Parts: sequence; structure tokens; C-alpha cells
Amino acid sequence: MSKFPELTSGSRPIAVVSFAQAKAVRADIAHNEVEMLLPVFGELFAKAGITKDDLNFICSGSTDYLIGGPFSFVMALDAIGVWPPKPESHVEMDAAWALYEAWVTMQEPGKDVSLVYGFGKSSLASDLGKVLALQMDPYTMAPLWPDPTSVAALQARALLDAGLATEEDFAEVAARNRRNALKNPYAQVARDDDLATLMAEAYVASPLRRHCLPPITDGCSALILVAGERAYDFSDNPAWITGIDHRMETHALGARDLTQSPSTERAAVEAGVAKGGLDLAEIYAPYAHQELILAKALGLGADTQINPSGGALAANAIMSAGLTRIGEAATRIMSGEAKRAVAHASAGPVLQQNLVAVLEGAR
Amino acid sequence: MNQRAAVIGIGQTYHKSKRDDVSIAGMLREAAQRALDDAGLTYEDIDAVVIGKAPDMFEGIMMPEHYLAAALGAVGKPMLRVHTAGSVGGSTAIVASHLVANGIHKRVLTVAFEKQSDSDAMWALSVPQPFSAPLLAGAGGYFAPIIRAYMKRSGAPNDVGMKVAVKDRLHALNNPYAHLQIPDISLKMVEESVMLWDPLHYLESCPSSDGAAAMVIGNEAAADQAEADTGRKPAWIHGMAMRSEPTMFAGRNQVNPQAGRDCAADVYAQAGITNPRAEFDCAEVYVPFSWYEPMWLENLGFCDEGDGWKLTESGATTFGTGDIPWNCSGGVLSSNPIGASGMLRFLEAALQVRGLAGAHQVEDARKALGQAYGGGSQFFAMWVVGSDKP
Amino acid sequence: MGDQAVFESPHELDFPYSRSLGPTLSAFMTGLRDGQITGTRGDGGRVIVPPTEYDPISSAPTEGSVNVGPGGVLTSWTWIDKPKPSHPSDKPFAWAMVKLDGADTAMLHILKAPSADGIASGMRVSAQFRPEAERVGCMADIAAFIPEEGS
Amino acid sequence: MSEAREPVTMLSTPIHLDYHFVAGDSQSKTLQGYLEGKFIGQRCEVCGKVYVPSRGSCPTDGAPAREVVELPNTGTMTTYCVVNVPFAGQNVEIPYICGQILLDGSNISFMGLIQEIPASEVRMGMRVEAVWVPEEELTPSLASVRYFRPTGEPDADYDSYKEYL
Repeated sequence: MSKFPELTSGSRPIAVVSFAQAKAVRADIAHNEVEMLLPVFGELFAKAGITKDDLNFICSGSTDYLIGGPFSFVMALDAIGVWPPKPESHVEMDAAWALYEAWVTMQEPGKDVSLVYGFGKSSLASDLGKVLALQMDPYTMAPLWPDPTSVAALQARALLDAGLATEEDFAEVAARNRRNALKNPYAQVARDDDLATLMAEAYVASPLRRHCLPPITDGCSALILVAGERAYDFSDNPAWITGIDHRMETHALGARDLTQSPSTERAAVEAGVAKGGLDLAEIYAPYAHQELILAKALGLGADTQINPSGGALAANAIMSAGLTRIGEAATRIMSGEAKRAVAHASAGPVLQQNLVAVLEGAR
Repeated sequence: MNQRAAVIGIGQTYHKSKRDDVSIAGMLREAAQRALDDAGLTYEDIDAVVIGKAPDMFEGIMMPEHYLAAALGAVGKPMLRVHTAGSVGGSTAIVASHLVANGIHKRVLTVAFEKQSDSDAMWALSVPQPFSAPLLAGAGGYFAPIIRAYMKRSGAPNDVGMKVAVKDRLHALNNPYAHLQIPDISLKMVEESVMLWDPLHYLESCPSSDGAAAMVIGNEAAADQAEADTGRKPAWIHGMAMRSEPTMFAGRNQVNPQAGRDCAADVYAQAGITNPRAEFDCAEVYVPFSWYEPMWLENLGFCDEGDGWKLTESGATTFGTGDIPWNCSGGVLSSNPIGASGMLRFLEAALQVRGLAGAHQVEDARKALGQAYGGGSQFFAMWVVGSDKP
Repeated sequence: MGDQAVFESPHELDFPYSRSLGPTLSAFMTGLRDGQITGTRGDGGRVIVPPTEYDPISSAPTEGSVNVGPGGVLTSWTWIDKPKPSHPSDKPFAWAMVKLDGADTAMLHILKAPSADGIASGMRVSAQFRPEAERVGCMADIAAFIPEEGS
Repeated sequence: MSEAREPVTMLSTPIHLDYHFVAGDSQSKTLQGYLEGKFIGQRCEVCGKVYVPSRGSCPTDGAPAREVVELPNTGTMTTYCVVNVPFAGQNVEIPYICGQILLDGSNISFMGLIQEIPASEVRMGMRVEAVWVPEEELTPSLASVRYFRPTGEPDADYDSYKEYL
């Protein structure tokens, strides 16, 4: 058996060798961002037997608007100890895109070991929905303050109107994710709900009921990428990224078909999702109905388990939740639980931008 | 770099204190369209878009890449948004160039911008966090004590900063895109301007600008084709590097930061530079406050430590007469759309080695350095570009 | 750790952004102030509302100003029974996507109705402007959409 | 429409956001110190350097810094600038001196207001001490230190602070 699976994207095999995350909580009052990251890095490095001095590149994802102050990523570096100085970069995006930047950088021989992390404390904003409304067009949409739940509800309605799903389907997605989360010690919302109870809930934004919404989460996650042969120094069974791609759609809500995710479809093709069977999928779908759109766009069949971690409905640490999907998939590859998996991240209003990564074990 | 990459298109806006005639998207499209036109391309020819800017609070749009996607031809394509504080314009160019140099894409459009007039940038920067130290110094107050430390260490006379302020504003007169156009700039005028943060006068500080910068990065095939189509030479990337160090730590050398020295060493090694003063024809370096020219001359190895001010004073960095002109475009002291300021350094270095810098063209410039830094001088991004293929 | 109080404090951000519009959005906002919704022509003559300087898919420059509405078709909606303080209505309302007559893309605004009963995608709605004296050239110049008579 | 009016060219979009800020365990130690009229730092368990304000980690080692260290009121002003520009949020009359204060026994300087000395007499290496606000005005903020003033001791030797500029 070859040491490296065949690559769809890139020319250099790059693998996740370690992943760690903070327990997702509604509000982590005792810790600032640095204090939240510190133990996660400690665990991450210990798992792989790596030190900060092994790192060739560091890349993170976060946003100033969660903390309400500029340059929020700057102090996070204190949790690593970037001394002597290191090549380092930051995207104001979910850290899944920081992973993408690291993956691109590591295509060059010699750039062998990268740290990728994302963090966010959504609890600091009194009205998180209002803060996130600032993602909308600043002239014609943001002045109306459309929060993400309201905009997601417009998408869910379009799905119902098109006859592509029912409200019971939404509830089933939510129930399954939170049931899966019972086995995830890092999850925030984990329970076994029956459908009738869920369907009896009032609408928050019709047709979305409370169970269709993600929790508000403080959290962070981090992983280590290693290129080529060296990956085996840190893991017996690295999770190789054989395909990765991401695509953007237009911001004009009225010019999109909200019932589809063409950007996910395209990224899935580019990442080679259909080239083999998939044991599991980790999908970033903060609203229950979005999982239905995304599962279809990814071309998932009934034999693929979706969100064994519980997904974003169980823990939604904005800015790291997408990276966490990749980490959760990688963890199950490394443990041998899965042989081939797809991970997905999303950003922007109602799935405007999507990233798809295929992870495979060589064992 | 796994393969050759080059700057094949360049565009920028006319930088001003207020671009009140355009939307944010409209301003970016001016720079992007100029870069595409320069490369003989349209949005359809672009494989991916990488944008950069400083804090989102300057414009009050959270992660504006989503709002800007269609404006920049990114629909259906990969799009990235970089933010590394003041060095962001440089790091954005590097991220875009990695996509090409590492074989992912053939042509990438990269755009950096700031529309500071939508808010009051200095205000946006100084939002006090609860429990933080009370506001004491303001933007320049962070750097003024470091400048004083440099003066003490190097024994530089008090007027070196003022000389840089005059020189860069004279340079700007040759650059129609530069924001500040002060034809009668003089040492006397700088000296008589308000002392904002002693030892820094008003005219030794950068302005606040609206503006955007854009480049198209192409691989060797794309670059050869662009040259054949347009008759304009590409700027070949000979090296690029980023370095970061913690913001504050015991014993940190803020005058001559290790991250800057390491970043320069890395990029010089890639480009085969052993004597920067002799081998570069010019440099575009992020100098938002006058004294950062002598400080960065030392940090970037253009002279020995402590000698930067002597190089400035000798006129070596002056366009037209000096042997190693710095900031022929007028630099950050003349135009400062914060998020774009770093990319403008990279872009101006590329313009020079393409021979397309117009009135501020350094004669027969073949190799140039672009440098950007950010935060409290802890984030650095640099590249070396040349007329010849590496 | 944790043997003493952790300090907490409210933190308010209050920024008065002042945005220049450029020609395309200026025409749109001027129209709103004057009680007329306008769009612009994108690829293939498609009418884009609200207008942008560029086609929302191809990014090619758009052209001209086209009057649309005030009536149109509801293409999607969500009923908000408990509005938040940030929402544009303090009474229950619906967020709405409306494809105005003469437009090829739907725009986001709100719909006012007595209740969610009777609201359905495909129904006719119409823009209700604020009184002229209150209009300044912004999205809120449209107070809301309301169901058209008989729909 | 009654009459032709000027076109609309600007849009005002005020943004007001409310946050609930949390200091975290480590920063709270220093804040508690301010409330009690004293400086509290933390020592890195790897390199032994003392950071004030405390923040729970060492920026160069990436290691926890948990040991609490009480620091004295005295220190050296390593460098400074004279602020002569008005800006939003300013709370002192210009011109005034901002100094970098290296408290004795700590390994990092922080910015503090210097008073009780004319600007022309301020110099690098000057020995200073903190003047706290009256006890009833103490808050969990550096604002509890009204300012720093010269102690009158001889200036510190440049070599003693040159690495803390």
C-alpha cells in the first residue's frame, strides 16, 4: 500500500496529524482568547509530540467584530510564543480558510509543518445577530439589520416552497445532530429529542423553530498540518488532504437560488469528492435546513454518516467551527474509524462561500 | 516557490483624503480594472481573488469580501480575505502570489483597500476596551517613544526625520496617484508644522487616505502571454517572505525588530541578494513616520546598525541623485489608504522593474524591494521583484 | 485560578459611518427619496434591484436607471413574531424577498401584515413609502411592503 | 414630487453595538491589584520573566505565567514622547508626557502619564514612582494610577534599561 493516497488537489501530500479543541460553552467568562487557546495548543502539541519550534508556518482565522475591537488576532499569538519570529498570517475568515492558506504555502518543499487555529467568543456581543448583520451589503441591506437567522429563514422558506423539504425534515436533521453530539465531549448542545416535541416549538423566524438554530458558542480549535514523509513522524495514520477547494457566490440574495449551493457543488467536483466512497461527512450547517442543501450539493449517499460530532447545531464557535469540521473528520481518519471523509466549511450570509476538503487515510 | 510567478498587471486609484464620488465597490473596481487593462485581461481570465484590508471597523462591514465578491469578478471562484494589520497589503500580495507560484492557479487578482473617510479611522483604532489602560498617546504616540530610543542609540541629529518628510513629499510630486501634493514642501515648512508627538511633527506623519491597489499575478505562461499581448514587461517575483513576533515581550527590540531582520534575511536568500544597497536599484518601504526610513535602512541591512540616519542624510535615498532611492512614489508619508499601503509598496517596486513608473521611474531599475510592516512593528511582509526571470 | 472575581463590563461601539454612494447607488437612493424604486440593467438587459455598479454574477458594468415597482411578487418570507430591538419594526412583521414589477432580481425588505396567516410566496405586494417629508434617500424610505388589495 | 432636488450622494449608517466585555482570570488579577492600589504581575514558569499587566501566558515561550508577583511603586522611565495632538477619548490637557514605565522587578514596560516635571526636563532613564488616586476613587483600571512623577533619585544607567525601550 502506498504511503500517500492519490491527490486531486495540489502536488504535495499534506496531512492533519493532530487536532484539539476547547469544550464549547455558551460563555467562557473565566478566560480571554489567549487563555482559551493556551491549553488547546498544549494538548495539540502534546498529542503529536511537536513543539512550537517545529513550526514553519502559522495561520489563523478570527474576526474583530466578535470582540468589538480592532486587531483581535494580534494578542492570540501570545498563546503560541512566536519567538524566534515565525512566518505567520491571518485571514479574517473562518479558520478553514486559514487551513487553505497553510495548505497552499506548504505546497513548497521545506514548508513542512504548520499550525492552524481559529477562535471566537460569540458570548461577548449582547445581540450576536445584530453584529453578524454587518456582513450584509452596507448600503441596501445592513441598514435594515437582517440577522442571520432571519435570512436563513428566507432560505428555508424557499426550500419548502420548492417542495424540496418539509419542516419535519428540518427537525430530523436537528434531532440527529444533537443525538450524535451525546458522544462528543466537546459539544455544547447534546440531547435525545423526539420529533413531536421539536415540532411543537414556536417559530423563531418561520419556518425555523428554535431547534433549527445553532447555539451561541465560545470556543476555539487548532490543528497541525505536516507535509510528506514527515507526517508519519507525528502520527501513525495521518489524515491526508487529497482534495480541497472553495468557491464564492454573489452577495445579491435576490440573484441567487437559495435552495441550491452551486459553490459547494463546484468545490466538491474540484476536490474530487465523487472519486470514492465516503464513510462520513462533517458539514458546517448552522441552520438545520442547510444540511439538506449541502448534503445534496456534496452528492452524499445514504451510506455516508453525516456529522458524527453533532455539527454546528451542537456547537457553533464562529470562526473556528469550519476548521473544527475538518478536525473532526481528520480525527476519525487518524483513529481508523473512517477511511475517506469529506469536510465542509461555509462563510457569508446563507452559505455564500463554501469550502470542501476530502481527507483520506493511507492505512 | 515551485514555479515562476510575476506581476503582470498593476492598478491603483488616485489616493485622496475623501473619495466621496464612489461607493466602496466602485473604488475597488477602479484599481482592479486598471490592473486588468494593464495585463490585457478581463475578469473572466482570473482564477481567484485575494483581498486585504485593515480592521473591518474602518468601513463598518464585517468580512467585506462577501459584499465585494461580484464587484471583483469572484463569483464562482475562490476568494480569500487577509488581515495582518498594517502589513496586510504586503501579505495579501504574498498570499495571492503563493497561489500562482505554488501551482494552484494561473492568474490571480489581488486587491487591497481602505476607505477611511467612511469613518474616522483614528477614532476606530482607539476604541478603548474596558479595563484597558486609559487613552494616553494616540496613533503616533506609540511610535514616538521608539523613535526617541532610536535617536538615543544612534546619536542621530534631530533633523533627519524632517529631511525624510521633505524628500518623500518631493518624490510624490512625480507620482500623479499620490495623495499629498505639496509643491513648496521645505524643511522650514516641516519644522514649523505642529509638533504632534514630540519628536514627530505633523508633516513627519502619514496622511489618512481613501484608496485601493490591485495587481494581477500570473504564472510564467500567463506572464509571457501578457508581455506578448501588451508589450509591457512583467515584474518577476524573486522572493517573498512574512515574519511575525509577539507585540510586547521582555527585552523586545522595537527599534530594530528581529522579525524584520529575519524576514529580510529570508527574502534576500531566496533572491540571492547579499548586498542590498548595491544590488537593489530602489526600494519601496513602509515609512508612515519619517524616522522609520533610517530605522528600516538598518533593519533591512542597507547599512550597519546605527548608520541609517547617515545614509538618509547623505542623500543616498533621494530619487534622481542617490544611489539607492527609497520610496520614489512618495511612500506612505504621501498616500496612506491603510489596508492598501503595504500593497502599494509591493506594487511600486514592481512598477519600477517593469520600467513603467513614469516620472518617478528609476533609470534602468532591474531589481527592487517592497516592504510592509504592521502592528507595533511585529508583522513584516517583503518581496523582491526583478526585470529578469529568476 | 478562579479564586477571585473576574471583571466584567459593558462595552459599547458607536460609529457614525458616512458612506459615499457613487453614481449607481446615488440614483437608487435619490429615487427612494423621490418615491420611486429603480434598478439598473445588467447582463442581457436583466434588471437588477437594488442596483449595483456591476452585474451580480458576471461583474460586467451595469447601465442606466430603470423604474420598477411599486408592486411586485413575494418570492420568500419569514414571520418574526417577537422582533428584536435591532429589527426595523417593533411589531410582528415579515422579512420579505420581493421581485418588483419590471425587475429580474428580488430585493430584501420587510412586509407588514396583521399576522402570518395569508402570507404566501407568490402573493402580490406593494411598497409603502414613508411620507415625503420623512424621506432622506435610504432603504427606510420604504416603510414596508404591504399585501396588495385582493391578494 | 414637488420640485427637483439635489441628488442623494451620501448615506448615513450609524452603527451601535453592545458588548459585554470579560477580562478573564489573569487580567483580573492585575485589575484587582489596581482596585487595591498595587501593581500585580505574573511570572512565566519557563523563562522567569515578570509581565505586568498579567495575562496568563508568556508571549515568547507560549507557556503559562501564573505565579502572581506584587511589584513596587517605583520604576524607570525608559523612553517617552510629548503628546501635543488632541484626539477622541483624550483625558489630559495637551501638551503632556507619555512615558514607558519599567517597574522595578518586572521585565516589560507600559505606557504611563508623567507629571510634576516640565517637558524640557524629562529624560530617558528618569526614576519615577506611581501616584495613586485616593483610596475611595480606586477602580479596576490603570486609571487608578493618577500619574507617575520623578523620585529625585539619580537617573538609571542606560545599560540597565536599554533592552526595555
